[in-house]
Amino acid sequence: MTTTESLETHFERTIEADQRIEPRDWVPEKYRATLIRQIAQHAHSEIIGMQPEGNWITRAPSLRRKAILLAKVQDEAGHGLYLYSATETLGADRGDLTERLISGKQKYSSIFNYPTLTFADVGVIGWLVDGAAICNQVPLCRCSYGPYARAMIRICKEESFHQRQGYELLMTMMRGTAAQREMVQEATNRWWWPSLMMFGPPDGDSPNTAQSMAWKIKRHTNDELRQRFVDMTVPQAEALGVTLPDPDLRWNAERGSYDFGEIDWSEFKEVLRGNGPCNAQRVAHRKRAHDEGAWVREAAAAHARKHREAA
Amino acid sequence: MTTTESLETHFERTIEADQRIEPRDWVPEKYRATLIRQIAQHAHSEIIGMQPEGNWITRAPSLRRKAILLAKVQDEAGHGLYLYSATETLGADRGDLTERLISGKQKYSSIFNYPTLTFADVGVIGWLVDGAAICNQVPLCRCSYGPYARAMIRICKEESFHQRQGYELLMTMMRGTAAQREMVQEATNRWWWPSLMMFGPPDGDSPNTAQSMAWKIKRHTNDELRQRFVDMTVPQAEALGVTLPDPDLRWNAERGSYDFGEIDWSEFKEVLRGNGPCNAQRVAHRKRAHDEGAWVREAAAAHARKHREAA
Amino acid sequence: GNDLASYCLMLGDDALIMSHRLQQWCTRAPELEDEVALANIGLDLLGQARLLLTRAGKAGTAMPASAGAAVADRPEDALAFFRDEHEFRNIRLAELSSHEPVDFALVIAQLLVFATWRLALLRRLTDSRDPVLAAIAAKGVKEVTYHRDYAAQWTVRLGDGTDYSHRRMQSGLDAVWPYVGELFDTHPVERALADVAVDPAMSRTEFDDVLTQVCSAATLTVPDIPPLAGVSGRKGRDGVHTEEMGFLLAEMQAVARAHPEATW
Amino acid sequence: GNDLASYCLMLGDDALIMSHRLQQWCTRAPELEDEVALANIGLDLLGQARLLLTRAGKAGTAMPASAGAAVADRPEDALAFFRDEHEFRNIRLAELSSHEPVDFALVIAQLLVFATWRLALLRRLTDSRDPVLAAIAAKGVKEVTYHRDYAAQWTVRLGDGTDYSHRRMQSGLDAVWPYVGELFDTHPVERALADVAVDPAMSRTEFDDVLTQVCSAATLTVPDIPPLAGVSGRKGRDGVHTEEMGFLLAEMQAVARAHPEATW
Repeated sequence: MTTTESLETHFERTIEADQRIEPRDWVPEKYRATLIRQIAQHAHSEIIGMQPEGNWITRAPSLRRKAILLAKVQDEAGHGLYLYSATETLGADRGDLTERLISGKQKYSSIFNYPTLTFADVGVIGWLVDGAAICNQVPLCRCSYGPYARAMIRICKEESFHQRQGYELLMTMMRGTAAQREMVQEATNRWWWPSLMMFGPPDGDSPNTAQSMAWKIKRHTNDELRQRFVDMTVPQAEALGVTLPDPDLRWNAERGSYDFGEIDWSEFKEVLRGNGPCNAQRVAHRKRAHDEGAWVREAAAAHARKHREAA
Repeated sequence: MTTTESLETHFERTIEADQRIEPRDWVPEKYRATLIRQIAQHAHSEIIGMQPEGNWITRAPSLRRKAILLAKVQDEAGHGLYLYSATETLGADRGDLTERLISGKQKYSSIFNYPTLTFADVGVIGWLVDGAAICNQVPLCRCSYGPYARAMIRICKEESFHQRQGYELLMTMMRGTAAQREMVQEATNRWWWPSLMMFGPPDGDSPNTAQSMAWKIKRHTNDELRQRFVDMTVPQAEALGVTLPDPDLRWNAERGSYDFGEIDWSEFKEVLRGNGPCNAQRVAHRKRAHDEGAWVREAAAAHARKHREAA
Repeated sequence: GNDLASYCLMLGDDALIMSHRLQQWCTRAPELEDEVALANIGLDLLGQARLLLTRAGKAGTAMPASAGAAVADRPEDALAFFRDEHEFRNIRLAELSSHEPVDFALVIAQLLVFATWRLALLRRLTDSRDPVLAAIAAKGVKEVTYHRDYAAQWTVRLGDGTDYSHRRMQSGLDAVWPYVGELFDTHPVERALADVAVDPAMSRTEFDDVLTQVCSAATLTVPDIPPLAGVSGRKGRDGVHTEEMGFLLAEMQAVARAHPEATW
Repeated sequence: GNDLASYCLMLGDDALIMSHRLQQWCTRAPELEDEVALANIGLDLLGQARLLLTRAGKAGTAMPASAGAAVADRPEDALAFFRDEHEFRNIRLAELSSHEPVDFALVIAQLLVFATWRLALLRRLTDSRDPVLAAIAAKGVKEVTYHRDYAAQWTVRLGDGTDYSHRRMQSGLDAVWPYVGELFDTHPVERALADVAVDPAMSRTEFDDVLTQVCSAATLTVPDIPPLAGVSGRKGRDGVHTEEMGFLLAEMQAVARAHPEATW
């Protein structure tokens, strides 16, 4: 009991001093569970997020864009790998987490439950979805748990790169044909509101935020981050020449921020509950790939066993 | 012994009198075996022949052509059905024949081991391949075995229709763009020689012909039919405006027929031996469809059993 | 006017895309009899699509700009081969791919739902004030009755066949069910065309009755699975499709688009 | 001259089409590590394709007429997206589809054969009198060495893994083997470009040695299956492809062709 108390004190002091918790350090079970869940969910999001973009690799209309897109999707697989590794430092197991993903026990970012309908979606995902992800993730680079914070530093660097590439694709398309400009506008219309929902429910409806902030896993509330994203994105939309689909969007000089319209939280909740346009498809696709890879993983394990025994 | 002799005499007299053998009639085992093999091979050809043409249904460039092609491929499935039924009147079993097809124990027409590479192939197959098939099959309408002869009457009628549709497609394409005309010429170049090979080896190399002709299963030799096809086709090519890829092709006024160049029998033998461009693909495709249908056929059988038992 | 054209596109695109999915079964069916039947159904729907797209053209649908000169007098081809994905108006159920990986239970479930729904629509449409639509519907009723019966018979055989086929057939129905809700959404175009179009919402009870009967005979459970959402509420009828649609169109349109000036 | 352009197309198309087949594995690999590896190999080959198609353009390959104005200054895109099937010069091995139905053993066998062959070619090509080709080859050698090693490692793991994986891997090799013969046919263009191109026939022994070694370590049998015939002797290098190629190109080219005047 005394040991636990002193461990707990040590943990709390480390957090308070803004120092990093490392794998060897004692942590409260709820801190561990919260982190595993959050990092796993983040890892799952990277892996599921490969699908909507991967959908366009074989059809990318220039070889340069094809290479950029393929590299981006590959990076996402890499991010998934780092993040699953980070959960392993907390005692989780990758196979077990994958099972939780494909059985629907763990979530991933709801944004990936929307379909990608034209090649412009590739650019808009880079611009808006990666943009929102960065807003969410930059503060995580200072997360109290060391391995997660370090993974986030690397991931954020790559995400910014992706975001610029997405924006650059849109810039090119906006300088192109009328059909291309329409595609960009139409994709923006579809992705804008779901991007705002990426920050999660409004602060009043987000019961876990307080504890996560106390533990310095989270540094800002959902609404703070959402506002930051809007303020960052509106001028980008203007530079691009697209209209954001919100008639209530306007500069509020008093607040020094943009006011924006009401989010349709009922849609958010439906998608979260599994009833978005692609939830079933995304999980089924991942499950199929996992199931169809089972014999390959078994073969690799059998081979490794033989090899060890022979050595 | 005496019975067999009288049965045999009866069989021979029927053949001699150009009358039909019917399922109830006694026939020599070799006649039965020859017919089963020939009709099964013909049925297999209809079924495998669906693949090269079926390959273009989803890509047909007009809805009218799509409907014509789909109906044609459906007719081929229908022909396969009649012909398998005809073998059943001789005591064969459809499932067993299908096994022989997918295990490579029975052949089908070698022509279907060539790929269809452009939409013009659909027209050229109608014109040349169906044209050659008709030359082969019209005499079979007078075959000594009744059920086969009657099946051939129906099949030949439909094949003539297909042949005219193929030719009409080519006519339309030849009146079209330069690219379309090139496609037709190029497809003609690829299919001409394989079509000539459809009549089988030269008479000198065709050991079974004599017996089949004696039994009035076959009515003309391979070379006779081939010559008939060439004589019929050359004027059609001229009307179409395509060149047949044979520099030795010319009218022989003395014979009242077209002379034509040497056929590359080594290619024919290679394809027959299984080494054509599509042999493995065609059989594997048929095998996969059959294997993947197994559970469906089992379910239907199980349901029928339950139904019978309940009745 | 324009609403009539849009309505013809909806019904025509449903038939065109569903026909495409059946065409992809060609040479893949479990028995030759099914090869013939699936092709037959595909042909019927293709025929309906041709009539309806032609009618859409006559009713004033704008022809796609990329359709070459040769296509101008064949509106059915201009519309089938030169529209872009977002211009197609079919319900998303028709897009579902069942042939790769091969899943006979899925195509049967898809066809059962599609044909039961379409039959109910076409029956009502025989009373349309538009004589062309009424005639197309009358012809279609006979065809689609056969489609529904074919699918229902297989549903029963598979549902009440082996344990394995029972599981497969139930999975097929479950996979198709999220696409059912959309079929009965009343579209503004349908509302605007009173007496000409039919309101699909009116046929929901009939549909549920048939499905309940078939499932009961097949010892299957009518699924209780919520409908697939749209994107901001926009679904197939609004030109918002599934991710499979782009691949389907790439294949269907490739040859026609490579030769925009050609006639075939 | 024109032979050089044709030669660059051959090597470029091999890489482009093989890369496409690897791209189709994206989100389907058995492990994340393989997801990363297959994408990486696809990217390397895509990079090689871009350099080689660009070189083909500079060496005087005629640009396809249907390529819009915007594409004129990007020959790699004009050639990739606006050539028709018969203008592609890749060997048929690269066209083999392995992702639908999903077959990891098949893609590994395809990659093992492709990379072993290409590595032998590129090694010799580093001595080409054409400095651009020599430089592309030198870069490629490093990349393709990794591709070959990756495929060889999996061949061994699967061949010497479980009984089931052994059977699958042997089937994969058997399925690929008919496409091997074509790889070592000397093409007239290669003969005409002495000191610039390499004669693939020279690499057959090296190829056989590597395959024998890998198969031996994997407890597999080097297949003894005759090569796939061409059509009147014409094969991939002559623009005569397998039936899968048309579907591959329909997908790859759909968006680019829908917008011929666009830049991306």
